[in-house]
Amino acid sequence: MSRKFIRNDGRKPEELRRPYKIKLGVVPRANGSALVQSGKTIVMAAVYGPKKVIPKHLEDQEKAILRCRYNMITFSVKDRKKPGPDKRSAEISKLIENALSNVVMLEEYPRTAIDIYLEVIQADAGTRVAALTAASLALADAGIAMKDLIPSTAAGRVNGHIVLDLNKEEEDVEDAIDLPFAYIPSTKEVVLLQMDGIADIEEIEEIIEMAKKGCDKIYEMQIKAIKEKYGSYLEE
Amino acid sequence: MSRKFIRNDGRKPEELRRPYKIKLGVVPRANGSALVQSGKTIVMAAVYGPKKVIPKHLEDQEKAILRCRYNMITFSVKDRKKPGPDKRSAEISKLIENALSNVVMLEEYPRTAIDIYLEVIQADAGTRVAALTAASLALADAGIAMKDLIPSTAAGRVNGHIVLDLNKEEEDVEDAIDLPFAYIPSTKEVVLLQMDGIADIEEIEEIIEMAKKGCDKIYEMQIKAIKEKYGSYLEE
Amino acid sequence: MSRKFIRNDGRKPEELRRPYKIKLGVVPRANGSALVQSGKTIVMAAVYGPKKVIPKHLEDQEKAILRCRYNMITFSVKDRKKPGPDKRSAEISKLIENALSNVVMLEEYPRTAIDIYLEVIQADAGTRVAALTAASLALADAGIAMKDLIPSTAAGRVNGHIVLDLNKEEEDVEDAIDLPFAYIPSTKEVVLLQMDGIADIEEIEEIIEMAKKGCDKIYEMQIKAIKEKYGSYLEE
Amino acid sequence: MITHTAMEFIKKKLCEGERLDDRKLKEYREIVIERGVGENAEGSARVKIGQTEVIAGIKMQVGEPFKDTPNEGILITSAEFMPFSSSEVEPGPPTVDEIELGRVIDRGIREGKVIDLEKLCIVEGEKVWTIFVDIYLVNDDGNMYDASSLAVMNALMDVKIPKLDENYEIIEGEFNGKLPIRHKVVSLTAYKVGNVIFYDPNAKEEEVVDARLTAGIRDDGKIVSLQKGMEGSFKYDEIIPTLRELKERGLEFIGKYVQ
Amino acid sequence: MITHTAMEFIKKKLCEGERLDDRKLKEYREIVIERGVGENAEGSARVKIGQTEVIAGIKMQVGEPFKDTPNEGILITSAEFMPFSSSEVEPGPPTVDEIELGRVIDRGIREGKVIDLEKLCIVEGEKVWTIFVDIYLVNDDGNMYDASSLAVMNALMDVKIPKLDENYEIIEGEFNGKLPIRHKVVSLTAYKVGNVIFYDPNAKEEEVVDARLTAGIRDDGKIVSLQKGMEGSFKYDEIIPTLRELKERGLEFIGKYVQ
Amino acid sequence: MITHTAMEFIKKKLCEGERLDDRKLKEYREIVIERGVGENAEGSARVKIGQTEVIAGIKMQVGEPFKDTPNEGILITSAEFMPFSSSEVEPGPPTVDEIELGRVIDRGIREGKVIDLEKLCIVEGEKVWTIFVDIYLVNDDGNMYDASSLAVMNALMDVKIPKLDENYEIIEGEFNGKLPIRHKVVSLTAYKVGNVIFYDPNAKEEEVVDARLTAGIRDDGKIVSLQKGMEGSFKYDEIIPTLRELKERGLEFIGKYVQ
Repeated sequence: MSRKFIRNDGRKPEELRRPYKIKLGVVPRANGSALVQSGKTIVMAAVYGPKKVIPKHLEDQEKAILRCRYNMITFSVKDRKKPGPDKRSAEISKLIENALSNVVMLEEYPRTAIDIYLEVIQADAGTRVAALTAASLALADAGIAMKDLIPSTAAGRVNGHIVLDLNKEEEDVEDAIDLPFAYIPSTKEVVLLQMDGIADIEEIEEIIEMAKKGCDKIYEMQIKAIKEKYGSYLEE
Repeated sequence: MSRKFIRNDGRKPEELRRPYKIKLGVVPRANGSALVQSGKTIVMAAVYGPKKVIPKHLEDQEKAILRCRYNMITFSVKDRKKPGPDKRSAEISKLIENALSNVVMLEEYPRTAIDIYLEVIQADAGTRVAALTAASLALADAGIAMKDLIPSTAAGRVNGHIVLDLNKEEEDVEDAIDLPFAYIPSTKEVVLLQMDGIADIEEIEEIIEMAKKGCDKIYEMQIKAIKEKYGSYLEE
Repeated sequence: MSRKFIRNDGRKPEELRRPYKIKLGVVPRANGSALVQSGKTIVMAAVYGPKKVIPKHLEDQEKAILRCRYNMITFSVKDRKKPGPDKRSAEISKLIENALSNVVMLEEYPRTAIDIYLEVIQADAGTRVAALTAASLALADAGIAMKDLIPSTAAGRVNGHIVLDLNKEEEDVEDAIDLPFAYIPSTKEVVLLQMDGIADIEEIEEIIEMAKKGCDKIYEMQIKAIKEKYGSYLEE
Repeated sequence: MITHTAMEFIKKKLCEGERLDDRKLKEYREIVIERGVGENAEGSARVKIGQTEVIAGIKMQVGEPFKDTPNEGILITSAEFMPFSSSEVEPGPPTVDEIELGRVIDRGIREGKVIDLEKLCIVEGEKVWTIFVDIYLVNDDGNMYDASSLAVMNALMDVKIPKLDENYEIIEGEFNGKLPIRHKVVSLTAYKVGNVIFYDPNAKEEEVVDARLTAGIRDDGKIVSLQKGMEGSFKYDEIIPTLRELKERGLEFIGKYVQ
Repeated sequence: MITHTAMEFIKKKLCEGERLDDRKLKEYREIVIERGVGENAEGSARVKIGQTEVIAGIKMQVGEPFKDTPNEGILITSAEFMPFSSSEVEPGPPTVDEIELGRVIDRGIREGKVIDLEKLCIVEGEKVWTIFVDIYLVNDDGNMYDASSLAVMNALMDVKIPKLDENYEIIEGEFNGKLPIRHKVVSLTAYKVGNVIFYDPNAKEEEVVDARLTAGIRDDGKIVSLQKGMEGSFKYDEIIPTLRELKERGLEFIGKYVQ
Repeated sequence: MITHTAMEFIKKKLCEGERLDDRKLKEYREIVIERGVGENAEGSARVKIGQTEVIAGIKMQVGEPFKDTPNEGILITSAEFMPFSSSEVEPGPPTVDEIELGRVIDRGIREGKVIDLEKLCIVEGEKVWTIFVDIYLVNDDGNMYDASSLAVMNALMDVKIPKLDENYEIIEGEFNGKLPIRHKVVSLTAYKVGNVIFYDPNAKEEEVVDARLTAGIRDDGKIVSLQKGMEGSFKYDEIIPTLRELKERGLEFIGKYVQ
């Protein structure tokens, strides 16, 4: 497969979308917040907590409960999204919650709740991976103890080429494969993995490798963003 | 603007609809109740409380919580109203609750709830002001301590004339203005004020004055109704 | 009325559908369970409890609370049933709960809940009576103390003939009468009685008698099923 | 809600054949019927039995028929307890008690073939009248089933069918006759406490009732619906005698209250 | 949420005419307006007043007109507080506070006849444009009403109407001009605490406010909507002077922020 | 729910390669497949894996196509845990666990292009078949994903398409062939606890599982969907070897259980 292949938006196969931006502190009222933009996809994440659990019977004596809510605003997509949760957003919320529970040190905050709200402001494919990327940043921005950050992106196959971080036009190509992915760089634990499309295992191997490299790039940007705001925060 | 103008139902501009009726004790099971009829608009109000707050976490240690629910029955309007709350009734419930909280001596009843249910039996414009008028009567009928009663009515402009207590036909006239209004006679505090329509400030001044005069008439009827049932109740 | 009349499925008027089957223990996870099949109608019942009441404020200090939920699965009927409760299933749930509360010795289990879930797997008329028949078996299978079992079936009139245990085709006949019925054999207390259709009191008398006889047959099968599984259980 | 002691007292009295208000066991309180109580309804009625008050209203809309009955109008009945009708009611989605009331009254009307639904077909397979019957319990002082049934039957008889224009839109203020009522039906209820069967409990008496049996009685003496309600039971041998009483009372009530 | 002591302090300061951030009572924080913030919306705008942030977006769909206005487009306005906009918000169905905000902003636009809805008719009685106006509160640092109103008016002016093909389906990426805006309206709010009337509270100041009065002000100086909000009251004699101030400020804001 | 001690014990055993019922780590319990279990469904199947029981049913209705696929049938998959399937389930709206199961099974069928949806077009742009796939978990003794997938694939193969009359209404009892099945797909799941990967946990083993990886495997050896589920993780280097195993097992299962 040729690496010379140029994509619909001029990217090389292994490139993230442009711009790929990270911004911290975008919701002043929240305890921590972050915005991630990948091309035309924009997601905001913000964290409230650790805080009191209401109703009390949901409390866990040994650790914090982590609650995650992914949502698309009505005008984030071409066809107006009806407000309120649907099955897709319920599933994505759960997957992101699952992923984050691998890094947040919940046992540091017994009998509390940590709420993470994710709002898709503009959707052009890859909203769940942008949301997860933003979520771990918002948690860090809120000063929540974490084992590591989680970078997340998708990779896939478009017109026979293995590519990183598909946009919507690519995702919609006949026979495309899309594989949302996230892993913890320090432990190599895969915490998000899904796939749509028809693939050989060999292709999946290549796609996962591509996704992992993308995550590594995003991880650098995540670290940089935290450092810029908090200086030595991550180096202690 | 001529005061000679005769309205679609034969009223003078500054007249309330006929009949304008107040009846107390219309719901024997309730702690207090009242019916207000203005022309073809009929609203019933009834009060339960002060009573235990369920669930307990809504309790206020220092005062009663006041809860108000405005509802139209399905056959109160020409096009059958779907049962259950909608955005309009949620807003009106809140506005009436806000208005009443200025006169009910909530601090007399700590850790309790006072529920006020308002049912529009027949709707021909002006249901929210009739509901508020009925609500303070029902509270008084329930023996709840109050600083004053609240009379409420609307005024507006129809075909260029400033008029009191619009009926539906008047409200539907092109370029009509409708201004629902309520104030506390003893303190001149305006506790309900809304407006639809396009007005100069001078017109609004005139309309509010008209509405205030209408409230003064209703207030007299409110006092009379309470006196008739309770004798010296209000004079102590 | 001739007893020679042969029904659409070859039955005699006073016959239950074939097969009429009872099976215990069909849901291994549950504390007790049963399946009742009457012709093409199949209902499963399973019991959880006595168990803790959540939320606690629903607890009864003196007895268990009995909660019953009747549901049809989407593909139990010709026209796909929308998932979730509707008015019909709410009413039936309540009627079955009412009937069972006459035999379950609730005062033996204060401050607990007993949940009975009924799932109609296949519907061909008579689902509520099959559900009630299955419910008391599931309770017995769960070892809940009971005064008696409750057998239940319907009887009615089809084309002028009084018949037992109508199937859907019979129920849909013009001028059919359907009378769901249940009674407690040991006390002759009628705990379920409904009727659709136009009847003289004399006909109702005949129909109820027919239904009662059907219940007696079912009761025998219920006892037999319990004995087969538990041996001397009912004889002590 | 009343105290346990009060309940025991009322129960004892009833079992001795006596009532709080000195009525006989089978005696109703005063019944007052008023039609035309809702200006914006096609038909309406208010029924008071003692202090129990129910209003029923009928709204008619042009709609599509069900696929399996392309030439019949549609009947939809709902019941709501106004949140002020008693201290036990909370606003919210229909409770099972509201659902049961609506469904029992509906069955009486529907199974009794009260309305000739075929006459409510406008264009076969395309347009039929939908009749919304809405029952509101205003003040609950017991026996809401009987009050609701009388209110609905009277509201149906009060209906004036709206006139339609050529586009099948309703013409305001013009009418086209009454509903095609084929039969009158009332659903009446017998209540049981201990071994006593009685009628028309007030709210306090209703708290001690074990079971009720409601029957739809048609003007030709037919029984068109049955419903045993509440937790308790009727003895097998009580059913038919009770139905005979209900039928007699039903025919009397149709004569007196549904004209 | 802030402590009782802090609230008392803020209230006292305001009653003495002073504010936490040294603004004058009638002074607004910095207002920043940005249009075109949503690629997939037909129009959109972000408004920041101090740290308060609101985004509004407009989606247009082809739909059926209401029966009573067969030749008019349809306007539907909703407001949602993003669950991270403050610690008091929970995800869930619209609360009454969200409903009130949406309805007040809607009334300003609707009653002020901002959009010529007749020009949004496509085929009379059959197809009209439905305009969905969605307001999102992103960060709540007070005075969301004014921010929302400015955001909506700017989003409406940002709209490019999609082009339709012969089957009335939207052609992606092709446009057919702007919305037919007849008037500009902004809804501005006066806040009252004790005997003081002031503008543009931040979140902390808003916690001590007794009442607000929001008026829709049109570019020709007309008042097109009013809403007294919150539990407290305005004195009868304060209404008209407050409206005069709001009108003046409104005309200034239309000139400055709605171009 | 089981005690903490029991969980520790099961976990320890699994990490040592041993199981409660003496199976091997990669060994399934007995699988029993039965088709045609719902007389009123167009197709249905019951699958038991050990004591885990799932039933799946297919209902077909004539409906309108989506605008962007005017000549394709519609597939709608839902999963429900019957409230008696385990002590943890409560009746109510779909939980996220039910949603995830339904969506994962749906993706296997949809992405694997199991059904030739274009052959389910009746009149282009107007009428297509809607296929409702409903999954019910009857008894939960672990590994519901695999059981559900087998049940759905078997139910789809059991379908008899109803015949339509000239008005596109279903003719009762007449059929028009089978579903146009292009491929068979099964979704199988690998479970991880500690450093051990194993298959087909029972309910007790499932309580100690850290993570699962479900892959849709098609009859031609292609992988058509992936889902890492539950809170834990798989190591990066474990993914591909696990997929190879799942693929092999999937092809075996298609041969054995989907004929």
